[in-house]
Amino acid sequence: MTLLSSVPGRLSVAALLVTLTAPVLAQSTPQAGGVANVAIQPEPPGLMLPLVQNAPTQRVAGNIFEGLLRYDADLEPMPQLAESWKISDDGLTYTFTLHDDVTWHDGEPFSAEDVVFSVDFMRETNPRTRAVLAHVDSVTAPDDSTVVFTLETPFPAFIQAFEVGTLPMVPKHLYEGTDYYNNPANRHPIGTGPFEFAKWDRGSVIELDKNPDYYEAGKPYLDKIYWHVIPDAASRAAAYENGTLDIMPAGSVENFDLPRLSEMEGSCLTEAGNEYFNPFAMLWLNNREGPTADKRFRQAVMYALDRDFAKNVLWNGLGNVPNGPFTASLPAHDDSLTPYPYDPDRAEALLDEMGYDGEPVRLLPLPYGETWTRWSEAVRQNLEDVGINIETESSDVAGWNQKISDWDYDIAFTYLFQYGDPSLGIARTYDSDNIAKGSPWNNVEGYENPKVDQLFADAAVENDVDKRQAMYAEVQQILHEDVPLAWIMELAQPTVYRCNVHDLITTSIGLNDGFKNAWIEH
Amino acid sequence: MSEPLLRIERLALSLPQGADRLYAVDNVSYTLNPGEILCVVGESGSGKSMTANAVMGLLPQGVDVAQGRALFHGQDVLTLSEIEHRELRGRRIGMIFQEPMTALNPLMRVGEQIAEVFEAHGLLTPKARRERALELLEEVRLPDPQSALRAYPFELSGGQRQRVMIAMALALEPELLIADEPTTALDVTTQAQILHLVKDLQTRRGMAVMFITHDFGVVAEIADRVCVMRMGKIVEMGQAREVLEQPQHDYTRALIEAIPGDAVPPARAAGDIKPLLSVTQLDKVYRSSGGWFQPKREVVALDGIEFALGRGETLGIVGESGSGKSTLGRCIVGLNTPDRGEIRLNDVDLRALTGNELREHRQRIQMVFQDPYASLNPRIKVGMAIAQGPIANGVPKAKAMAQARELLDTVGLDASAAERFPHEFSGGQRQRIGIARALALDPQLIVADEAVSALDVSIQAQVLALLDRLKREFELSLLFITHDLRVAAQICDRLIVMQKGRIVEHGNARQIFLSPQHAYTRELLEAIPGRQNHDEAAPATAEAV
Amino acid sequence: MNFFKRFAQNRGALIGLIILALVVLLALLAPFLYPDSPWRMVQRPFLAPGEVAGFPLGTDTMGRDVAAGLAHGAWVSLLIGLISTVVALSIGVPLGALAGYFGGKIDDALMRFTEFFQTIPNFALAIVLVAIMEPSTVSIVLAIAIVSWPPVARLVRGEFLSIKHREYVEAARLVGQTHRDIIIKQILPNTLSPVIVLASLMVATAILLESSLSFLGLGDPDTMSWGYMIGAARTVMRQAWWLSVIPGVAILLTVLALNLVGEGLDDALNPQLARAR
Amino acid sequence: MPYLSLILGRVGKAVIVLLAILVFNFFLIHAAPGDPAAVMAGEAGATDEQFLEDLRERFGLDQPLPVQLWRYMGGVLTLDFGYSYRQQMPVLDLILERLPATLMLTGAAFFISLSLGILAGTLAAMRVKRPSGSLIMGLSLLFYATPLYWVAMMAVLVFSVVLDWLPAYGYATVGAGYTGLAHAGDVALHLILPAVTLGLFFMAVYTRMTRTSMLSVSQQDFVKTARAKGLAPGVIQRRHILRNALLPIITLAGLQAGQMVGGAVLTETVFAWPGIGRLMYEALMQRDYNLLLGIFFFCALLVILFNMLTDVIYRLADPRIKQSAA
Repeated sequence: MTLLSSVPGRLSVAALLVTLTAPVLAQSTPQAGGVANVAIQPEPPGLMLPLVQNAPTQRVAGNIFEGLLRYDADLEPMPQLAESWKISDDGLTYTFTLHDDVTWHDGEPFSAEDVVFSVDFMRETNPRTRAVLAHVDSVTAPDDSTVVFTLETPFPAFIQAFEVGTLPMVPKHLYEGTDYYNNPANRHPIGTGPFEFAKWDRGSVIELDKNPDYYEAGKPYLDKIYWHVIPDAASRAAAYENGTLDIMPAGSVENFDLPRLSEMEGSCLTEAGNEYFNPFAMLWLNNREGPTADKRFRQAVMYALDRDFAKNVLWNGLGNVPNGPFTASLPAHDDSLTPYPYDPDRAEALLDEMGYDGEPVRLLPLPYGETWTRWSEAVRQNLEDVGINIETESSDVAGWNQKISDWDYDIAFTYLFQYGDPSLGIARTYDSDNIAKGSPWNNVEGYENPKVDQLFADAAVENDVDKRQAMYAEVQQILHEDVPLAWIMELAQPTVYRCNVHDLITTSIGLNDGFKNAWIEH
Repeated sequence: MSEPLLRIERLALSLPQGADRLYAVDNVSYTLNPGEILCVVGESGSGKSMTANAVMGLLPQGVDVAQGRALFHGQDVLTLSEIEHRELRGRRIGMIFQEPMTALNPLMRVGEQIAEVFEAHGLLTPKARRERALELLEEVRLPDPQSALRAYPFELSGGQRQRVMIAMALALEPELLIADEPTTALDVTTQAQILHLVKDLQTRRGMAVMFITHDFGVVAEIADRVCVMRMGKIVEMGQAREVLEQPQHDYTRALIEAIPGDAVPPARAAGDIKPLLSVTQLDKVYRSSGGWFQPKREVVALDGIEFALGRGETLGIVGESGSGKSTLGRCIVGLNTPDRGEIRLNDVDLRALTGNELREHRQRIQMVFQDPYASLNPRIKVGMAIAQGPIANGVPKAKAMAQARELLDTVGLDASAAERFPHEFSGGQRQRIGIARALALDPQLIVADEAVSALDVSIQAQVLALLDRLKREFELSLLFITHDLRVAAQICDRLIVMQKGRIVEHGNARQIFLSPQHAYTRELLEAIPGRQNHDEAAPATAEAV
Repeated sequence: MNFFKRFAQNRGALIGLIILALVVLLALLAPFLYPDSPWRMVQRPFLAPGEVAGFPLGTDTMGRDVAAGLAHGAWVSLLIGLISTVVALSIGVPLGALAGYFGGKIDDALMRFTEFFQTIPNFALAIVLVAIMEPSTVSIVLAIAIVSWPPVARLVRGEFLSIKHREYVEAARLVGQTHRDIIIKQILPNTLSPVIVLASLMVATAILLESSLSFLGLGDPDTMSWGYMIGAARTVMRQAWWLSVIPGVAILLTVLALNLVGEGLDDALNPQLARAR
Repeated sequence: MPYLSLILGRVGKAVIVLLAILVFNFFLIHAAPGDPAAVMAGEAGATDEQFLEDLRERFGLDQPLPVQLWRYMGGVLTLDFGYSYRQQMPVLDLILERLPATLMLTGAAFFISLSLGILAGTLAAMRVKRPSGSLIMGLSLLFYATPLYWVAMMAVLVFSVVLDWLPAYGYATVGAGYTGLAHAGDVALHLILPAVTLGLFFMAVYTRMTRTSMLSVSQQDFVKTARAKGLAPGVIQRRHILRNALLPIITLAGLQAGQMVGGAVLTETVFAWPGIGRLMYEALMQRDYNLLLGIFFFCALLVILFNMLTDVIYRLADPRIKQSAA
């Protein structure tokens, strides 16, 4: 098999990226006015971000709702609704001072009581926030502009938990004492953000208006944002080409179309705004039964995968082939690990050694669009090339969720967010306490290693950076050897947009933090 | 007589390739004078309609003029352009067709269809057209012409529709009326009325009529001159009376003889009448039920039918369409179920039987059907078609097939016919096969439902003769259902006349012909075309229609 | 022989038959022409047709040989078309036959049942069925069959209704043939010609339906079909037009051929309709 | 009042069919793997036991199936189609919001396909052995055989991207703020591509059917009668042949009009038309049971309504029907 892993067409994109990956710095003074036309795919089911957590909702509603903090590209906290914050030396008390003169879109003042209510609200409705808040002993509002979180144990990652998706602010005056899910405000969400909900023609367009009373003077710059719902990728691309759309967030452009669209005149591409979530594509390998229960088989899978091919052909050279269980953007990442090379012979040798007899192995692709389908075809081909007998099972999102949650798979695609800290994004995947049916996001592969459990638990509450780093390095080495699952790619989240849109992405969650700073050069 | 209105000169019309002969019409010449009725007579496939179609410019696709001329007022109409021809059609030559059921547009009101004739030639105002249409309907003596004007064709009876057709054809007072078998599909009494109407109109308007028919009875009724065609050629032509009385050509003679013209059945020996079948108090009502809220409609098909049939006897059941005669036949063979009454065969009540017993008795009654084309499964070989009855009743296949070959021989076909498919046979031959099939189960009674109606007259006679012979040979009883009194006269010992589900007269066939008791029977007899010419004994009252 | 002569007289039908024969040939020869899996990534992606020798139709987004995909896809598309039609016939023909033959309550019940399936929009039902059974060749075939049998049932019922009163059927009843024999031996063979014509069109429709499902991502992930090829190529239509055009033309030609053959069959089986009486 | 009783009868039957469809669909949908709770949990990016239980309780999924069915049917009988928790809206509102777009699209496509199809079929029938007739039939065969989505993709490419004559997607120009006539014009412009694309296939169907039907009607006796009257060919074609030939097309068109509503998924997807087909597909993918059932219900209802309408039209077109009971 002769496979050329780099393609001329793609190389130029890679070259282009070098100049574009850094967040575009404001070269001139922002201009007010203008309208942003943005693609949104798929259509969000609702915009009440505190209740609906899927990706398109986060993307649109990040303009309406706000969290206490934002995070820069290095995941350092920045002020948002909290003007300043203080962490006690023992790491147990977090004190936030809120911004003055913040009002909800309906004119009611925003206060510390709202923050306390929001914490309770999110604890009740959102499992991820619930997990993060597990370490919190109490939340109090000593005065209108001060909120104090008291923790039971030190939890250094806690400061990463105040972005808009994890802890959005919920208007207490509208939700207190109501049935959250049937609250009429869900259909006209009220937040504190730079843009207000205006109108939603379901199936067509979501319209957001500038919040004229926004507390940061002069912002936002844009008058309006239109989120266009166009289900077909080719149609979306056509809409960008003919100038109807200005901004194509990650996921709205098929990877194969990226070079073409980004090379259009006046078109820019950035990978920024990916640092916080940093989606990490993996193959769940069922550690419980079948050939995948054998470590040698799992290692063989790692050797069999041509990850560079996938990166170059399927992802246009964007993203990163990981060397182990931690993504490279995490401070705790161990650079010394050697990645598994593409080595079909080693893979075959390992399979021979374990005595793999051609037992069929099911492969469950991720039903998230063309690229993922193609990827599963490539993976199938890679695995078949080393003699693994693959049967692809197809399913839609619901079926995929069900199968993963019920552990009814042999090899399955997934990707997981990192949330800026190993204790939030990574530990959940390997910790044996986290083995439970019913969730596609926990230790689904069924990996059990007390040593790993212990290291993750200790590192999470370790305030000392160096000690923590050492623990994480050890974990990475153990996992690298055990291969509980196959790490296939750190995904890029490329945004394609017109170059006259400036300051589009200024934080580590990218467009999800809204268009507060964005402005259009006329 | 001056210049002929229409002169056909050495006309030949070619058939498309693959037809059974080269020319539909071959070297045909005749003339039609003004005010004259010319009957063109022939059996199916004789090409009798083709000349008329050529004159009208309505030849079917694939049929073309090969030679000759057709001079209408001295002008060759075969060379006219489509537009010129259109001017001729309807205006100077009118035409009526055989099937009144299909010859009118089902979606247009009668009045509109008549008015269309004027419209086609750009005559009159819409209002005047309507008025003319009404007058025409009155002229063709349609009952209630006012409402007929607004009626759709399906709301009229066959005879009424044919009157509408005539009204349409006469709308522009053409000099020539071409009538293509206009009475063939009609009941006999209706036929008489229509013939009368045509004759009457022809006399009053002094137009020429080309009347195409297969029936010499009709010729006798209406023709001034007659032209007999066979296989595309004219075999004989002359004054009607001369041809009828002294046919020169054998074929003409055969045609005239084949018509049971002598419409009085011969006296038959009253054989040994042991009853085979007896029917008592048979009732049958057809109900259309259309669901929960649908109004029900009822049609009485049989109303207190009672009669008996002896062994070896031939009983004719005569009636017009809707008389219930077919329903009666179907009830007796078991294809329909009567609502009430008894049907006893050999003194066993068939209606009380079930299962195998019923099957056994049912086999004793077999049926010969009307349509020789529909009564044989096109995908089953003839031998099998005959043998499948015995096979279904447990006879080994080889034996049944051997018997089938014998039966084919019996009905006058070659035994090798068993290996062929029905489409390889002519209508008459198929009817013979149908008879063989009925005989295969060794029945005691054969119900023949219009068994010869679809056949040409010459074939009719042969099949009737065959039935008669077989009846004797196999000691069969025959229940002969027909609308055609002439046919009934030929074969039946006794007759039942039915009207609207009731038996109106019942008796010896000869008796009924000679002295009908019921008014309806008389009406039927009088309506037989050409009867008065041959049977001086019957009162000539056809004019009274 | 008459039948073939009549069929051959229709030039379109003959062309259709030739195209169809070529497609079948391609499908049959696929394992020999391209013994490797059509999924195999064998060259650079996005090779235009003829750009590199040995890849007359180029390569797709992942460097797989389009020609190999086309050949193997012919097999799958034809098979799905054929089998789903056979399944649909095996549902529709008996139901229609029973309804038409027995009439009355049985007819009523069976026709309600048929109407019921016609009341749910076809394509929607097919999508739901495939989604529920999860995409696989079996589920796709079943779904297509389930949505396409009602017209068969209606056609067969109509034919039975008209034929059951033919005199030869009544004659068969009179000589004591059983209902089963009458249905199978007397009536069914005479309903075949319209059913065959319909079936040839159904194969065509099934191929289109399969490709539509594939387009929505509801294809069998393990089989290379034409519909899959178009679906997979739709996002790269602008970069590599041939990836959607080649299988598109293949579907078009096959469906066209099936239609032409269907028309030819119609003419040949119903000569009285084809020609003026 | 035979009409009234007829209508009552049809309505009665329709209600039974609708209820049967509801039950059938209910079990069909619940047979699918996964449930809305799983989907929402999956999308939330995290989940735990409590979250799933909350969701299932809200969706009523914690009840046994028959109880769920009973509750649902009870709701439907009072015209309550339930609540889409996922979309946070009552199902009825969601459907009514999207239905007009679909009706407009399918209505336009239906009109285009029917009128052009009949026109083309008539022309083809009149020029049966001539090249122009063959050309029409060839084209219609081509439209018939081309996959719909392929046509759609090509249409977008040619008319929107390359030529830039027509909008590529959507229902109206976003943010244009048109009102009144300008809005109607804008919508009409957006409608052209999807309607024509969707209509092409059906146009081909009607073309072929019209031609066949006209050719067979032209063999009938009354056509010969009309010619014998001396009527001009055009009048014969129009008044006698076409009118009779349209009868079977009415039946077919009625059947297809209903089917179109739920069958426009592909067109709606490619052209981002905010219709009910897309909503259905999304509801299916998200296991939004109430919504999906509601859409199916409305689709079936439309099919039934169209069938009734067809009956009425057929009755008007064919006087014979009034007499013989349907």
